[in-house]
Amino acid sequence: MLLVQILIPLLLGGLAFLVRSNLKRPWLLPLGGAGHLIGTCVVLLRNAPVTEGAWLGLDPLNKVVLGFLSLLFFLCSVYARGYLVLRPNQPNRYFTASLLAFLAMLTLAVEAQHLGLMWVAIESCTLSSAPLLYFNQNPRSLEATWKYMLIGSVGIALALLGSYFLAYSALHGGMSTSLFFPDLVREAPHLSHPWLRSAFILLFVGYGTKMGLAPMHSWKPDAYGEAPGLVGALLAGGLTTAAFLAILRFFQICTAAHDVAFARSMMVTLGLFSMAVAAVFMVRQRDYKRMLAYSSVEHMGILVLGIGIGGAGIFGSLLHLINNGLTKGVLFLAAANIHRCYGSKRVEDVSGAIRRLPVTGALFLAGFFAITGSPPFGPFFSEFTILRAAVAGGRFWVAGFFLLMLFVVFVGMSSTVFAVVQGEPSDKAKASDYKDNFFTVAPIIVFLSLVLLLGVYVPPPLSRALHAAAGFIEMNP
Amino acid sequence: MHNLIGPLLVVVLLFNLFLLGTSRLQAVVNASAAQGVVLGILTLCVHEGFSTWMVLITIGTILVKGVLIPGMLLRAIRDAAIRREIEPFIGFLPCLLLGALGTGASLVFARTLPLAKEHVGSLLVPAAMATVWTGFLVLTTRRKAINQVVGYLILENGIYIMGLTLLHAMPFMVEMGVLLDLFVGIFVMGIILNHIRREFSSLDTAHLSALKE
Amino acid sequence: MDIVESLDSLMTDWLIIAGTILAAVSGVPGLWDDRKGTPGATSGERTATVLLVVGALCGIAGAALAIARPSAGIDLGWPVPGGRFAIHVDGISALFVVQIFLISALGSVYGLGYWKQSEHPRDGRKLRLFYGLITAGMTLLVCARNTMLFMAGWEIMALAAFLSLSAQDDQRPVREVGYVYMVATRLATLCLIAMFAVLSVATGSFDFAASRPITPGAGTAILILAIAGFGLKAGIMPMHVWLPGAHANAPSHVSALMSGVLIKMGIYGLVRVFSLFPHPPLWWGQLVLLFGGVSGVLGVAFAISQHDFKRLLAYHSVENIGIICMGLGVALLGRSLGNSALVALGLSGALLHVWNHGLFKGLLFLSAGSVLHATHTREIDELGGLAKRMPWTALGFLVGAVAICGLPPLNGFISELLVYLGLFRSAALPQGTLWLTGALGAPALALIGALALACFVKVHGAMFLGEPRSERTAGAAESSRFILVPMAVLAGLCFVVGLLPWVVAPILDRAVLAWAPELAGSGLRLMVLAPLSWVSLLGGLLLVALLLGVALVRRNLRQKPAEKVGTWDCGYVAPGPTMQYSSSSFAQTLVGLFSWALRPKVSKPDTRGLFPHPEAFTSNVADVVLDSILIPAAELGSRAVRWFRWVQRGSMQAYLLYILLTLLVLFFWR
Amino acid sequence: MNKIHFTIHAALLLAMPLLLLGIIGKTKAAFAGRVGPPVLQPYLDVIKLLRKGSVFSRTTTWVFKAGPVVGLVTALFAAALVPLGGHLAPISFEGDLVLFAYLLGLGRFFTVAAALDTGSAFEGMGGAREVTFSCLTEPALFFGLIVLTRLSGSLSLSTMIGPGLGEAWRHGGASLVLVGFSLFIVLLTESCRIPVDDPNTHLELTMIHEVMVLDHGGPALGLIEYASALKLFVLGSIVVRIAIPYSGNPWASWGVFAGGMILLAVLIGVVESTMARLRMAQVPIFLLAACLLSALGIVLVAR
Repeated sequence: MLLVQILIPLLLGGLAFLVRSNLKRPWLLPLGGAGHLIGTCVVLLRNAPVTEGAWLGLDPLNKVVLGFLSLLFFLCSVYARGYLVLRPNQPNRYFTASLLAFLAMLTLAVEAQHLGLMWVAIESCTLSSAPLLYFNQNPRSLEATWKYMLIGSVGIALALLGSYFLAYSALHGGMSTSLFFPDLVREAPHLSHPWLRSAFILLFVGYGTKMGLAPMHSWKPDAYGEAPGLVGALLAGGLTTAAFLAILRFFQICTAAHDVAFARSMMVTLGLFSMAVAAVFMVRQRDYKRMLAYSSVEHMGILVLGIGIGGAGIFGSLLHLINNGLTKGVLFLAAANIHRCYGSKRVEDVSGAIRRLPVTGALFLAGFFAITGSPPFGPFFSEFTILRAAVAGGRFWVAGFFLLMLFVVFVGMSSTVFAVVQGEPSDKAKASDYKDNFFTVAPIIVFLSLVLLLGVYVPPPLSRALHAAAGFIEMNP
Repeated sequence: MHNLIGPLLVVVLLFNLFLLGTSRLQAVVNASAAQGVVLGILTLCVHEGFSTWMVLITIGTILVKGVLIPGMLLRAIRDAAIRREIEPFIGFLPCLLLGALGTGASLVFARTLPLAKEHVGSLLVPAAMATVWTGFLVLTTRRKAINQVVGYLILENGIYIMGLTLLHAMPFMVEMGVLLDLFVGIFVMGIILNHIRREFSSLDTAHLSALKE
Repeated sequence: MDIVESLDSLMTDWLIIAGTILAAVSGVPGLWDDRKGTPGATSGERTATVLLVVGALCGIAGAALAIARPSAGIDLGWPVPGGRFAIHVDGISALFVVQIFLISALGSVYGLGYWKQSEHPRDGRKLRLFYGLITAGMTLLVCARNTMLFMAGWEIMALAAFLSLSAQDDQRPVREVGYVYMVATRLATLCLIAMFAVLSVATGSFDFAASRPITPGAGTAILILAIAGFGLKAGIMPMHVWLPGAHANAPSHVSALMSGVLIKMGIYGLVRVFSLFPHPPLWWGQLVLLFGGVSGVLGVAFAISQHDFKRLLAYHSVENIGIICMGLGVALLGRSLGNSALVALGLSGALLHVWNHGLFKGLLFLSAGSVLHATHTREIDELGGLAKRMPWTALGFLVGAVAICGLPPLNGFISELLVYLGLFRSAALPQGTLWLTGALGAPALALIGALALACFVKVHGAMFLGEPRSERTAGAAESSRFILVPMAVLAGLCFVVGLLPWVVAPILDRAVLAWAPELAGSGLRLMVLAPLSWVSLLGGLLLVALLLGVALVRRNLRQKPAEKVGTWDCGYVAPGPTMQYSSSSFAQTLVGLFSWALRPKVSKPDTRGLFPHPEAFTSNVADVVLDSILIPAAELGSRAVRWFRWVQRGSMQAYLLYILLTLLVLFFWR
Repeated sequence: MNKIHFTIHAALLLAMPLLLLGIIGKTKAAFAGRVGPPVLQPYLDVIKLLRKGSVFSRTTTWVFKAGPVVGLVTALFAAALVPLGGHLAPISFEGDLVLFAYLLGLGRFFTVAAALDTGSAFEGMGGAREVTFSCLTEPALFFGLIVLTRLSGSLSLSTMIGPGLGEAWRHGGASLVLVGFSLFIVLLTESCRIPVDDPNTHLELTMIHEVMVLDHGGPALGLIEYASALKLFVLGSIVVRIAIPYSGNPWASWGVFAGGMILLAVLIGVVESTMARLRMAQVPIFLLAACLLSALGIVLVAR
């Protein structure tokens, strides 16, 4: 069943090469997304445990991630249909096929229960996302793609080296040399600690590069800035999530090996550092898509910070994973609409979005409030949980710095967002023929409703699943 | 066969230094190709006994690392009509020194890690580290996009060497290294490089710095 | 009987919830209104007002029930981390609920005349929607017993207020003050988040209840964060920076709601958080008193120097928040000392002043809005003589002015009297040098009162009395009844509270008990502590005497009709409107006395020689904290921060180097 | 018994304030070597004014007419709160001191508003000075009241400067001297006397109170004259009581009080005759000195 879920998008991706019409082809995307979502529902409901030696399997952790990713992709795919139709002259064959392949590989990365398989899947995600970034086929997007690929490849190479180290650590421990995660976790107490630590550094830096933690984040503003907004949403919500999942798996192994203090302090440090770097770049940011990229860096920092703090922070971090992904969906897609209408992503050229595009503009503003942690939107609760975990752990400086960074980010981000949203639209924008339509707006509304829902009502099954996942990571079932 | 591992690794390290010290692009690509061939032979040496699977891997490694990718790079060099890395960010001599220093540091670093008994005294781990270091040096100091690709190849050769330590225990890991080469080779080098050349009619990364704050 | 009682107390909560929901959705039906709008009020406008008024009636009824008998409270699960849907309306909450709904409903009616859909086709619908949401958010937060629910209400209020005050976001100044407001409110929110995190760790629960004693360290942290967070919202000097601009640029009924009610949410927060500490250290009260005194004196000093009458009113909010904080400080001192009289007087004074300030400041902002609506200028020195053109507005403003100066027989006097009594009593305390706090507080309050009087005489005189100073003022006409009726209600209430203070005394008693339950046995009542019946009696007599005096004068004038002439003006032949004493000149000496704090930018005319050129004297007072400290500091900070941007230089080699360095650092650290 | 005292209180309020003005005038005349107007001249003036007709500016509104009424009524109410010569005031309760100060404030509000109502620059200027200087006298008054509260332990004027004042002199004499001085300055300011204001000057630019009421005439001016005399009387009664804390025989104390008031009037006359008016810019410093005096009183009490 899990395999089918991976194969369906792949098949549809192949089909994309056969469909001739540039306008009809995008329908494959919602189709694939819906199929995937249905498949996800089925596998989540079946709730099959991980079988011994299976390459794919669902444990408490990746169940949460899978459900979230499937939903994210479905909504983005609906948007993608609307977006691609707006650009009939841009060939979308490769784009459609790559998007579906990206989904397949992402699913594989999430479901993989084997260290090597997961690595291969994440690598494939990177590769399949290259054509997505290059959709606009101009020098800037080419540069962005090049940087994304090379930096991403170096990261993934480091992750491979880290995987070797981890394998060696098992080898040195004289254990069975299985690289299945359940086996690794079980055998973890016997792993060689020096190798394990080195492995974790390499894996953290490697997958951290994919995640976009500072200072390995440098590809992010370029890639998110130049790619279509929907790709930004998928990368910020999807690929980074897969990379984070990988880090969580190794964190779990460290926990199981009782050698987690170092990993924790590393995560806290890099988490706060990411927030600080993002804050620096968000002050007076004149490009609103790059701003979103830095916001993504910031939130990746919050995610690893939550894990590093531990305790309730892990739960907060997992909740934030979902909150952030969904909110990024709102922001990137709304930014894409604004970009489409104004033809520029510089603040100088864009103003009065809420007058020119009342729905998109309002959604963008709401998304901004959500991502900066305003109650009653979801991200507030996850950030508060992390903060409280820091306070409860007696890490007052961490908590203080965390809040300070949230404030600086807010100050920076709000001036950019307000400049975009408020004021009088330019004449050029008034003349633009872009109008909000169902496909370009409905997914954003759904995203925002979900973010709001997570702020006013975390469904108990989700809450249970998150607690289970947190318990799974912390090794206390 | 086992006796050959040490000398072969020394050859790899020498290639590293050569790569750091030379400016001619063709020579750089050739050296990386040669390093790839050496790695192929190394695979065969590390493996005890003889199996078809091993031979296939060896041949695959040699083909990808020694022929396919360098061939593509050479073609790109010819098409773009560039010959030399003119002004690296750090001069060739300091680069060489840094490379040597890094090799030394790798030896020290490898000491801090406990080795499995079959690898005690082997150069595999330090050589891997030193090669990764070299790869990074090339990546961060060279201006030409081709050179960066070569740097990445070297980085990844280092990882391949690390993978050799696991050849017995987990054969699958090594294949993964080859896979990486294949995919990245085809995508990054082939397509993007080609696009870059067409778009900017140059392979100088100076053209690729429009996106910044 | 039991069933009836429990039904009754259930009703309380549900009535308030119903009111909240009605307020929240009041603007929704109007969203489908025609954008262009018809000349009359659209159905959406009417619906919004009706919904809000009905909601307000429900809410006020609920609060009244809650005052009679504490509500049972609602406690439902709320599946978010740390959340419970816990609502409970005690004496303190009820007080605030009444105020929220009262001002909000009156403002909504006022909006029918002030912000007509036909005059504001672009932002009318938006404004009504968010206006309702502010109301709902505030009610939610004052009733919430769970800190997460509180934060939800808090932020709904803060964001909706931002969106309504930036209704006219096509104007640059509006955008600027909106930004300052948003940054300030976010800082407040973050402080509160931190405070609640500390609180929940210290008490082990997410509720407003000290289920276990809070350690002194945590207590200090909570105090500092609470003063910072709630103080930013309340506008305690020097955290008032957002307030003048926001109040000045918002639509006037929103200003009334913000100044009259919204900033009091900060006070509510302080009161609620302080209630968790049965034995606060002595310095807490002294600190709060100090903040109060500084806000009061400097707030009114800044107010005097303003040229924009809405900005002036805004600074008076800072002043009144100061007075409220002084009361709160006295209450805290009392609680530290176990002196229940101080607790009762201080807290009652503070809470009653919260109410009163809502009434008279609401009235003042509504009157100011009426003037703005008629003249389209906020410059005091362009106005004058409006009492003849807008008699009812002038009367409303006068009532508000007398009330805000704390003069009898209006409501401001009652609450200031309570605070005075608290201060005098603390000045009579036997302990060490503690009594000095009160001994310095009372003259400070007297200074505040005198300054406020100077300011309001000035602004009332300059706006309404004398001759018009500009064309547009000369052509002004009285506003519609939608604008006047809410003002009349507020003015009436100012009289009610001022003349019948014994009506509100039991309400305050209950609030005090809710704050300090340990007073339950002491049997102290406000009627005993303060001479409210005397004040009531004398106020009534004073009013009667005044009316009598006026009647006598009128009779006298009927007998000997007065002669109508021009103002004598010491023999000037042709005194013109521009020769009148302007508000700037009126304030000049006082601004000079406070120039050490106000830092006025004065350009003095150079009138030397036999034939000097025409020159003008100007004196401008910017907000010292915002314009001279914060904005330059932010500018500096952002320049410093941007210096770091070179790291993102576009060069891939650099990016890869960062990765390498990270690896090296981590390996070394290992 | 109290009824009789209250009647005396009321009678004094009616009779004495204008008399004080007459005494001041006589004293000043004596210093100038003139005979001067009769002591009862202020009564005649007020009666004359009350009989006259009114002249109003076309600029003015009802505020202008209400001003004198409010001024007088508030002064009367304030006068009812103040104990004269240690006797219980007709109205007294805990906290009446605040009402006392704020009633005078209400009167000030309307007097100044009425001045502004004329639209004349001179009257605006007078109003500005009036409220500006009151910002400094008010804290001085409250500092003084705090000292009295501290000494008496009460919040009611009738107790604060009531029979117990003699006792208070014994342990807080120094403070009371300072407060007395401070209140005397407040008195001079509030009742527009030299060195702060000059009621008899002919230059409008240098006046405070008199310039505010330039446009008032006839009955209104009569009310104003009486009200300001009343204010002088009320504040004076506090100063006199602090200076002469006699409380023996109730009847004798009335006499002591009346004598004290006359002495005060003479003293004011002497001050007016021997001092020059301060420049406007120096007045705040003078008033600040009053504040500091009474604040010093607090410090002494604290010791």
